[in-house]
Amino acid sequence: MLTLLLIFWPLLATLVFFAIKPHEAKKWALAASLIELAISLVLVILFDTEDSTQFVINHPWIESLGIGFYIGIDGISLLLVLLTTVLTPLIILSSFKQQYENAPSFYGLVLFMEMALLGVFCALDGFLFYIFWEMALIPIYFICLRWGGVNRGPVTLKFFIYTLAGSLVMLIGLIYLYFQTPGDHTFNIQALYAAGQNLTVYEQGIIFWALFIAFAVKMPVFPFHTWQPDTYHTAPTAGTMLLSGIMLKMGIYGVIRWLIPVVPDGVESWGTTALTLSVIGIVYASFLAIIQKDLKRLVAYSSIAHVGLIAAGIFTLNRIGLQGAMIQMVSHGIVIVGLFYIIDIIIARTATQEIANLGGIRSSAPIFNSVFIIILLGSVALPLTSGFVGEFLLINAVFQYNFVSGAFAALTMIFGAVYMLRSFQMTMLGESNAATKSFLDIDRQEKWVLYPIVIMILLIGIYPAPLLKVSEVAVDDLLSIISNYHAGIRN
Amino acid sequence: MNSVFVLSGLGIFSLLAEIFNIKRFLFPVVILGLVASAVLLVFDWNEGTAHYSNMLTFDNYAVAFSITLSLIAMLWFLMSKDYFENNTHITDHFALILFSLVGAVFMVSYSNLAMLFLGIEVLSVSLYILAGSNFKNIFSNEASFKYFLMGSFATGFLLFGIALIYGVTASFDLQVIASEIAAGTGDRTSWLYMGILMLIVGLAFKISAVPFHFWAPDVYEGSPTVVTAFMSTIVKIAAFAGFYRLFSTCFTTVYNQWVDVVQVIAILTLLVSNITAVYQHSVKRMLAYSSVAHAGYLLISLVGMNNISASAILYYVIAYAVASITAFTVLHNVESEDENAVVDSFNGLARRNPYLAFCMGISLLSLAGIPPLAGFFAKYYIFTVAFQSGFIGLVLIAVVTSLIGIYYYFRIIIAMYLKSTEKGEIIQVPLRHTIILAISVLLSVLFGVFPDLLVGLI
Amino acid sequence: MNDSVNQVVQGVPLNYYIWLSSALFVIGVLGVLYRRNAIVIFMCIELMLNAVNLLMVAFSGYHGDGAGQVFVFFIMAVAAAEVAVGLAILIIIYHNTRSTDINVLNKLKW
Amino acid sequence: MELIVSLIPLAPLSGFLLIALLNKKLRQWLVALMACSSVLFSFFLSVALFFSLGEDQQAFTFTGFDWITAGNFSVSFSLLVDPLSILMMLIITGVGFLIHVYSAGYMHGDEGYNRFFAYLNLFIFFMLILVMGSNYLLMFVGWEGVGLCSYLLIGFWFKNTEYNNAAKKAFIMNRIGDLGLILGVIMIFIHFGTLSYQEVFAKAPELMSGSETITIITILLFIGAIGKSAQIPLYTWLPDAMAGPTPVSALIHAATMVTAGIYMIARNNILYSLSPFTLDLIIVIGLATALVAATIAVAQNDIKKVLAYSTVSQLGLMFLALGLGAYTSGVFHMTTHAFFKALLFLGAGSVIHGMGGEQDIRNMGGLRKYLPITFATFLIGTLAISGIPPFAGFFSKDEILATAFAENKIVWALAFFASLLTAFYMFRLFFLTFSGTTRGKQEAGHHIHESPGTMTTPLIILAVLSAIGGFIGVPELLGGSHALNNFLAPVFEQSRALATPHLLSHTMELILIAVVVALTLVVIFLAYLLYVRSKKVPTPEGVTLNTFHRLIYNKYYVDETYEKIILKPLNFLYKALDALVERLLIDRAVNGAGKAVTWGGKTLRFVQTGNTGFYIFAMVISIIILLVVKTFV
Amino acid sequence: MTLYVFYFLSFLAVLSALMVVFSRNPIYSVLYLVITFFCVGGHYLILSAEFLFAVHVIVYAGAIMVLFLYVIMLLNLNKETEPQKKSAYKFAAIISGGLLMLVMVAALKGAETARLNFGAHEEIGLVKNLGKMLFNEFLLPFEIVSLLLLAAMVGAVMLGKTPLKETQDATRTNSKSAEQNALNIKNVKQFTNE
Repeated sequence: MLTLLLIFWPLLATLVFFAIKPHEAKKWALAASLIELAISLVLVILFDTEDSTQFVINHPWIESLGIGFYIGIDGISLLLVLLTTVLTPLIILSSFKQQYENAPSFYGLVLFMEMALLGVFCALDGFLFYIFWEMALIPIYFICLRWGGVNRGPVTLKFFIYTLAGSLVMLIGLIYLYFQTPGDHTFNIQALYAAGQNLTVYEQGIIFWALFIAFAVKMPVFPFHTWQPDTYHTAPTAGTMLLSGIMLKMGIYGVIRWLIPVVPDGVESWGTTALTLSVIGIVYASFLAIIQKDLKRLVAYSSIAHVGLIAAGIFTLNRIGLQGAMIQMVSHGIVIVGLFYIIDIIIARTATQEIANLGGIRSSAPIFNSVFIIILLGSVALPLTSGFVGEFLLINAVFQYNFVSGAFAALTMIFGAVYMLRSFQMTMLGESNAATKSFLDIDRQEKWVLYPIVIMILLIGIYPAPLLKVSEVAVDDLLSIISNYHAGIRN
Repeated sequence: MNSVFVLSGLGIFSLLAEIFNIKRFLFPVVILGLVASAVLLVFDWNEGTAHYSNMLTFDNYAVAFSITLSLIAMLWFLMSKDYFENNTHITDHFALILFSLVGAVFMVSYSNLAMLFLGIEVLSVSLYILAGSNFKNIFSNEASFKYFLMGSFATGFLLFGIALIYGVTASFDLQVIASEIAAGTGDRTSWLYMGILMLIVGLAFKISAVPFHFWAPDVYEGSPTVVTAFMSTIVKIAAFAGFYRLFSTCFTTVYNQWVDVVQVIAILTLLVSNITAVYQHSVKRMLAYSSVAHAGYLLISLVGMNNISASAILYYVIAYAVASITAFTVLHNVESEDENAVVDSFNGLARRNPYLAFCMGISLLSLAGIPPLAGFFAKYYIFTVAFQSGFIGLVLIAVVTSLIGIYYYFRIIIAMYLKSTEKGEIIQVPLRHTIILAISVLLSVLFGVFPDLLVGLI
Repeated sequence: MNDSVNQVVQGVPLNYYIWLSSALFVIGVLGVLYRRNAIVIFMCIELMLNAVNLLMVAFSGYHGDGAGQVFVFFIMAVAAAEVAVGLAILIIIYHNTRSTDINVLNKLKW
Repeated sequence: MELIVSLIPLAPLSGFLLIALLNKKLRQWLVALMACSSVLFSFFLSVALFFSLGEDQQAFTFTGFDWITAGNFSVSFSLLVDPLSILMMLIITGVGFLIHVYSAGYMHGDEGYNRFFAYLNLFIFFMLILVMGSNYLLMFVGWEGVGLCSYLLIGFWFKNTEYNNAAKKAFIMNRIGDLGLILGVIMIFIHFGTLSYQEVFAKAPELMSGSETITIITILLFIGAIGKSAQIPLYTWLPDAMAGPTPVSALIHAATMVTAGIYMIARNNILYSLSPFTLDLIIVIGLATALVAATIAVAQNDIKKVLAYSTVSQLGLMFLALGLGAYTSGVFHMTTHAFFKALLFLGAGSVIHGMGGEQDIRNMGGLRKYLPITFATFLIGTLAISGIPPFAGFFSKDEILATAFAENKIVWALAFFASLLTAFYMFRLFFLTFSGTTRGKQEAGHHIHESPGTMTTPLIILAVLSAIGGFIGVPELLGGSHALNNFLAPVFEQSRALATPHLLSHTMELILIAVVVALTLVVIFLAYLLYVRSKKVPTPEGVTLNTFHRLIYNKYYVDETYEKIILKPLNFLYKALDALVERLLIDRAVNGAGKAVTWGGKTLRFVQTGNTGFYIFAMVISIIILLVVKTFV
Repeated sequence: MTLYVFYFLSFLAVLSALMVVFSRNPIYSVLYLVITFFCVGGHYLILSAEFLFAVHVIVYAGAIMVLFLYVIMLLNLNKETEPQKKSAYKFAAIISGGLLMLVMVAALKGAETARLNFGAHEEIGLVKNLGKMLFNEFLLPFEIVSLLLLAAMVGAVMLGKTPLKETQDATRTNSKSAEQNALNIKNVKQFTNE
């Protein structure tokens, strides 16, 4: 029941927006998202870290087609649910400065998005998963289309069609699996696992790609990323945060929950390829990030690099790698939201996002500077920040998987430092210029966004054990599924 | 069955209304009558009785589609009332619409080729005139002329096909034909195949499938918007339901003979219509291509004919019709400002009238097949049908084309939500339309979220 | 068919009728393609319908079943109705365009 | 006990947190007080720890909490107390405290005063974590942390782009090293299944000596050391790092951080003893660095740059020692070096302070009468570094040379040459600075003044230490009982068991000492002749120099070379990727699809000609095709 | 003997059908079409569908053709006003027509032995039998036809009585009355059937 409330509370909350005055919308949205956060915290309290899937609801939905409303939460889901519910209030709060025209629909869309994302993370029925997956796309599309920046029409359309193309391929894959299920077919996740594992290696390879492309586009992994920098660039900051902070986790989550257990042999035969792509993406994206002239684009590419590392870590199918991926997902979400908010503040204050036109902000905004540094350190994975824990585990796993890939993946340490420090120096340090001379330090409302982020970054960096504990059982289950499968094959 | 009498009666009544000069009661009576016919149909549920020496059979298939037709027609009337009000021929129009509706009901419930033929003709003859009902407008004339000319040409093929089938089986009764064919047709087999091909041609024309679709874009564009709406909903449903009814009843035993032909037609329809629609300026024309495209999706379910395809078709046509009604209602309102609306006429609609824009957005999303709207599940259902029968390649093509579809549907969304316009004033929407839009949008969402309401009915 | 066997000599092969009506049908189609005058095209469509009628009657004779001939009634009625409507439309168009040339009616395109 | 151990790093941390959080509200003197006292506090604790360690010198671990646990990977936040770490703690906190005190005066009136002390405390904290951590990952934490602090402090005056670039360079070059280190750590985990020192060292001997694994591991770790301790090829950041305030140079870039590499290798002595190849590599690199840096130092005119290069060169010597397997000597030299190099830097700082920011020795001279205390202390430091008995540097350096001689004569010769160069450029520096008459602008002469007490006291204390500091390691030969050696014995016993050091006869050692000292004195005299007698002054900018001189004056053009062979190609690569792959390949492919569809739409719509005749024609044709296909195919 | 009749009628029908297509003057086309219809009617006779023959002649030759003639004369179309397609089109039309013919004949092969034995089923063509069938089995379609005709009439009337722009009244009334007549005739026919 609680899961149901968790998923659909934001939707209920959106009803409020038909009633209220536009200028009150933001407060209501914030309140709603905080309540959501409270709900998720209740979940966390009730969650039993020793048990696998909990808070299960399995109710027939489209019986004649074997589609059920089947949701539940295990450690992996819980972490992402928590990430979503924590970040959404921050994102909403971060948009308080913006005077969006037609604010109610804006915040309504944000909450709708939250609903869809939570649904994705909780769904245990293939069809349901797909529905939520697509539903997440609509609000973000409209957010970008309606409140985005220059040239948003074509950019957002490209984003929409491109991602949808990926997910339609996934849909075909799912339907294929659906028809492999015995008896009158069903989309139940366990049934799909069984169906996928019964396929021949060749079929599994095909299914692997059908599903993987959808996730790869969403993340995005190296050759599928072309939509992302433009979209991040044109989207309004709140939209960018939603996209980068939470939405791309959908892709990673998909790989963990809907790809690896479904086609173990597919992963066996193609995982290395995917891993290589991800590693290439790390280096490639870092390189491109170094020469970006625009702050948002720079962060966009950096995000590709980080996500590449996460993906690579997952495909090692190594307990360390998966745990690292989980913690890194959380960390990446927090850090990148922080970075984008920093950028948003800079843009709002100086009306420019060209790195070249900035500089010398530090001298007039010390607190802002310190916050920026900490978030930046989180991004370059300095020890005792959240970034380090995940990145170390991931590099460790990839290194175990393959020496060379590991070495290349680890390059992110260096290049990450290069582009991050470069951007930091060019924006914050040096003599202040016309644009940045009268740069006000952050005010209370901005502190309310940034301080929690900073605290979370440090906290997770210093004491990540609880988070790791949460996802432990789920990860073990996942790996045991695979090992059982291979054991079964051998016998 | 009784609903047929009700509908015909309504037609006659509207003619008499002219004479006895009770026009003002006409509209409410018609609405009530349509509701009544829907209700009466409900009583036929699970009866499956054959009427008039097995001319009509109101099995569940027929009932479901007839109810759909009646209700859609009701929405249509609500939508297009104002168009007829400023028109001297209101009664005639009503009569023709109702007659064609009767024809449509026959097309979904016939169990004898004669009834199919007459149903088509009743439907068409009325529509030839309605298409041209805007006499002054040369485009309207042209539309009706093209429709008539090509329509009767296609009828020729249809009849030739019927004749050949008759020659093979010595009967027009579907059951007899089916059993005859099942029993084997000996040395007359070549006639049978020829006849099936001719029937495919004639019916493909009616559902405007490529390469027999040429009339559709021109006629849709030229006809008055409300008539276009009627064509793209009622006619489409009836024609396809008839098509499917014929082939699923009679020609299942020779499935392999015609399936590849239909498959080719389906593929052509999907590709050509979707791609051509991308670069249309006139919204009506674009919707015309989109309706052609939807015919293509429906054909997929005909190709992969199996136990669930009927209900897939039912679901699809309902989802499609509801969305189309929404779209045409909005279009109708937009046109009240500038005739022959192009995509740019929608610029800034989100600011000028958010409600219209919202409804249009929903309907377009539904047409494009985005979850959780009905359009998505309809497509999904069709895909499953094809999958079950193993037409995966066809599904892939359909997926690609539906992506292309998004491209042109979203042109309007972008226009509404992104483009700015100098026209500041809010469009006035009559209450009737507000209600229709509300209903149809709700239906789109409802059926999308709870497909079980329709799935597995038949 | 027994009695048909002993009367074989004086019967006409059914194929002849099929060919004949096909011929007429095709000629109708040909006319539709060949001419530009709308009225003549209507006539050619009537020709096509007649071909169908002939085929129907032939078959009904062959099967010794009246349904075919009944069907022909319907076809005739429909043909008449169509012609009436069609010509009415044509006249409207003639009044608007002063022509019955189908090539004049190409405003709706692309 | 736990309390003490945990408090040692926590004290500076709390200092940092207090200063950082209350930044605005605190007065400068209060900040200075808090910072210094926190470090002093942990110094006392370290001393206490030193004595409490007792005779048996049992290593002792304090386990905090589990830090990262994932699958079979588990690292806890635990601190290790053994002689080596205690020694390091003492150095860090002790020297660190003195430099804190010094900074209180030096940084006086700087707008970033509070910030400065916050960073210093943070640095002390990370440095302590580095040396106290009981596992590799914790060491890595400190390792990166000090890197961060050095970044922050080098770029302390953030308005100056030069400094910022220097800071960035330092951080990134360190990161390159860190990459090696972390990979090494991961390999250790892969092969030992744990990251805690004791367990690794316990398992280490199982590995065959010189096996591939151990070699790779040690090399990777050594790469980390190269980065952090500024060895060839990653040393160029250290001279640039002089951009930071002088106390920073003294603390981070002379006394403590740069010696982290030494500590790390000493800590892993067992692993290194197991891989001879790596040891040879260390010897080569150490020696090369020592020579190169020394030669460069000879021709530098910036007082701090000279000291920087000398630091690099000294570090080279230490690595040489480690490479020779004489871990104690390396650590010993590190200790003494910490004293006298800190002293020298602080002296330089006081000079700069007195000269009002002037750093070019060509504009100095004759400062002894203005800055007597600085003069005296600086002299001691110079003697110490040149290895004149009985000053600290003598003992440590001699030990290294002796070992080198025992191992390999050529190595010894080169190392000896390097130390001679050291003596030469140090005294060059000394004479140019203090003797003779004041060069440079006249009005500069008036307000040259001795530094305040806060700065001179640390100088004096350090001078004393550099004078007597060597006595912790007096070899038996000179009637001492190498205290340090015994003290550190437990740490190195494993490796000592492996490597049997060649021992020299006492006479041989004595001869060596004599030769070394004598030649050193000669070199000093040479410097005297050059720069005091015939008041030679380095040529000012712009004057063409002879080839070799130009070469060393321009530091062998190393930076320029890096620029050419690494940075330029990389930049080209970025641009190429952006232009070719991103724009041309990927974007083009995706947008191309869309364009194709649009084109199709544009074209196909012309099929709809609007001509009924054509439509019917098309229908008939397609019917014909249908029939043909159905009937004949 | 009937075979020769068949040949004769078929030849004439095809010939006149072709003339319908190829004769330039619409009037001629109509007249040739009438001939064709009569030939078809002749076929009805030899197929012993006498009643159908009668209806055929009356409806087609009587009503529809008259209607055509009315319209043609009303719009006074003739050879001069007759639009001609480009010869290329014509050629293509002939080619495709020929192709269609070929394909259909080829596709409709089979049942060579099947022969129409005249006189076997004379009785089914009689009014009595057809009437029975029409009012028992095909009652509903029959009624629907009336609905159809009603729709057509309404439509035609609606189109006819629309106020037109610059045309002279005479033509309009004429055309209208023409349609009226046509419709009346057909209605009469249908009622006579009952």
